[in-house]
Amino acid sequence: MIKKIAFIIRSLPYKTEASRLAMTHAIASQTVEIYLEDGQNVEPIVALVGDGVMNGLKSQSAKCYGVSTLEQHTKNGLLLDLPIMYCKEDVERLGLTEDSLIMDADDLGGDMKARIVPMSEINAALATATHLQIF
Amino acid sequence: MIKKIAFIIRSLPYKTEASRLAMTHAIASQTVEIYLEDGQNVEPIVALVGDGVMNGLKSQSAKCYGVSTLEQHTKNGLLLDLPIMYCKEDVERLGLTEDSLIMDADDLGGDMKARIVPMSEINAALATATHLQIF
Amino acid sequence: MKLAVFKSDFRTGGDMLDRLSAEKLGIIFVGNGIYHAAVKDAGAADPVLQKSANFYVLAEDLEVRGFNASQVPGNVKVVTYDDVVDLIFNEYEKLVWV
Amino acid sequence: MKLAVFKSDFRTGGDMLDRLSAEKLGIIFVGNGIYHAAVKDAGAADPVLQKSANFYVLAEDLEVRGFNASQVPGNVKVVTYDDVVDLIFNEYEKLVWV
Amino acid sequence: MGKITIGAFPGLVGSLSLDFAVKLSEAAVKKGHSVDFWVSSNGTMLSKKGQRAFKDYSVLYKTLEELFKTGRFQACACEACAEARGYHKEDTMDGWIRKSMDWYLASCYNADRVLLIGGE
Amino acid sequence: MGKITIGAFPGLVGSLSLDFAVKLSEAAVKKGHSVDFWVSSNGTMLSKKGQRAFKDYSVLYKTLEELFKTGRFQACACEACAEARGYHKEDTMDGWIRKSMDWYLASCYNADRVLLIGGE
Repeated sequence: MIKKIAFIIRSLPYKTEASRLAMTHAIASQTVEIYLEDGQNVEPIVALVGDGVMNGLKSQSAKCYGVSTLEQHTKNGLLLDLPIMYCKEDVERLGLTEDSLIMDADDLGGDMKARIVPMSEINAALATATHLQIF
Repeated sequence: MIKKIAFIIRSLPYKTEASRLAMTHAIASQTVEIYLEDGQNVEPIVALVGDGVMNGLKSQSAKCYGVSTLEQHTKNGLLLDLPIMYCKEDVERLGLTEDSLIMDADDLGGDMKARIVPMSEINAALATATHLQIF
Repeated sequence: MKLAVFKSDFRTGGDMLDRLSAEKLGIIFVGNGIYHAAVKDAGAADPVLQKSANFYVLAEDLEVRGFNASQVPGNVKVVTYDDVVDLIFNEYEKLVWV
Repeated sequence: MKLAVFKSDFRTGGDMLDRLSAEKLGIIFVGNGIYHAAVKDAGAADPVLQKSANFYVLAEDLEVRGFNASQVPGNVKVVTYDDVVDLIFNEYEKLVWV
Repeated sequence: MGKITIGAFPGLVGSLSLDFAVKLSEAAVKKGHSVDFWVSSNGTMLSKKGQRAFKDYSVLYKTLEELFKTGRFQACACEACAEARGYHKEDTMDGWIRKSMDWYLASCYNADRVLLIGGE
Repeated sequence: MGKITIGAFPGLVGSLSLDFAVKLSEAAVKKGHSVDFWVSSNGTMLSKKGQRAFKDYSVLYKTLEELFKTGRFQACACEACAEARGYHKEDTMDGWIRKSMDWYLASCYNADRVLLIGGE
């Protein structure tokens, strides 16, 4: 049986570790099988909501601070086939567009695309998850 | 020479340590002389502003959590003659009164009284301080 | 879904609460979230309390902050840690913390 | 007094900023405070930018979050850590962080 | 009786959010439920050995010691998060285990309820 | 040249607020100023010996090591705050001193500028 676990990211990046932790814990689903029985697995859902959409912004440069960026984490998530949704209402409210956000990991050879969807669609996805978590 | 250092408390108590740290660092002025030359001293000014006025509320009971309360810290501050000001506009905005706030440490034998004053008066006091800090 | 939201802060998290939808919604005020139930800012009723939800407030977190059950509006049920455990296992299926 | 306020958060701290008064006021956006300078929420100019103050934003903190100097309004000066040190010692006397 | 997985992420010593997580665990275990307790990020501070009791801090390690004895409480610290902060195996309080993040996800998989305490 | 006292109170490993405090210290020292750096509360995490570098964390201890060498940088951790968290004398990174809070006030007294990084 596969259970969906939702990672809802509402925090801005960097000031706290919240959004980074959401991404790293979601990506840990790649190796969770070692702890589970045959046929069991975890499928993460990642939703960037509210100010959290800022985590997916392109052109983040952490040269000064020497840490990995949330842009890289978003892209890694897509590379590892995590479904990533941005809340459309928030993307628009903050003046962002598809062009300004990480929408795929094409350059790394990834197939998964991120999607910008209305909050109602995110809520519908959350209803299919066994557990929710807000970061 | 005596220098005034202002401790401005804007944080609600307990969720973070911010307001507790303001009080403990202000109270540390009692022993700062060991590091200073003769005639030098620090005089703290404590101002509770915004939601920070909630730190001085009476009847805080930390039995469940087993920690000292911010009520105790406020009273200790008065016992040790720290001048404590509450912002009048915020006290009124949050529906508090002099009766609901720690205004003295009479029961412990303290002489200092807290004062509820307009923000303009707090700003005048801050102007006399050498350094400001917001918690 | 039956969703319980732990509201742990007074000044943030409202935007997230506005975005979530659930057939059965419980809002449990804990930590600094208790000010939603205990305080009227500028005399106005708290907007969170206008939501269509069941409201609870944790007694221990009221008391540590200087409030008690008598100061809480009638539509907010004062609960203990024990009660919260029962709410979690018996009344709601999914839990979030804001 | 000559006061520099380090605004380090986007959604909190505005209330404190409103309460302070100073003859010369500088507002330095650092950390998540940079969103005040980089983003228009719902198309509206940020209320903090309407204050009578000198505005600065830390370049490094813009860049880490995916923004650059060209996206910042004309009345906000983009500064480096080096510049901040000079502001602290040469332009302002008292410093606060919200 | 059910199982709850509680994740305390940016939970901090000195913040009552961490106290909430421990108190809730205590109440759940008393009622016969079992609890998996995961700390990550700065929450790993809770697993540090040798904490001292001061009046300005609640003494959570004593409650944890009692909880471990019940056999219905597991506590696990994120290994990389702990190492990054300089908490090595020998710095870890008795009773705690240290694993990578997939342990937490597996715990969530097997839990009836999950509560992530994430906000700061 | 002046002296600035920087207090990092609830500053945390994993939060760029703490990075800000260290970067600002570095820039000030490079310009010839001197810096007193005080950590209290959870900020004391910065003084923990044996931190390991991971890509998700900036490696502040290396910058601190360089700063100590300049002779214009002092770093002090609140002793009680550290002990409460289980950081004892032997857990403390080389270069750091540990004192009570009055040290910080005295440092403020003698400073031209004070910046307390307090918000979380």
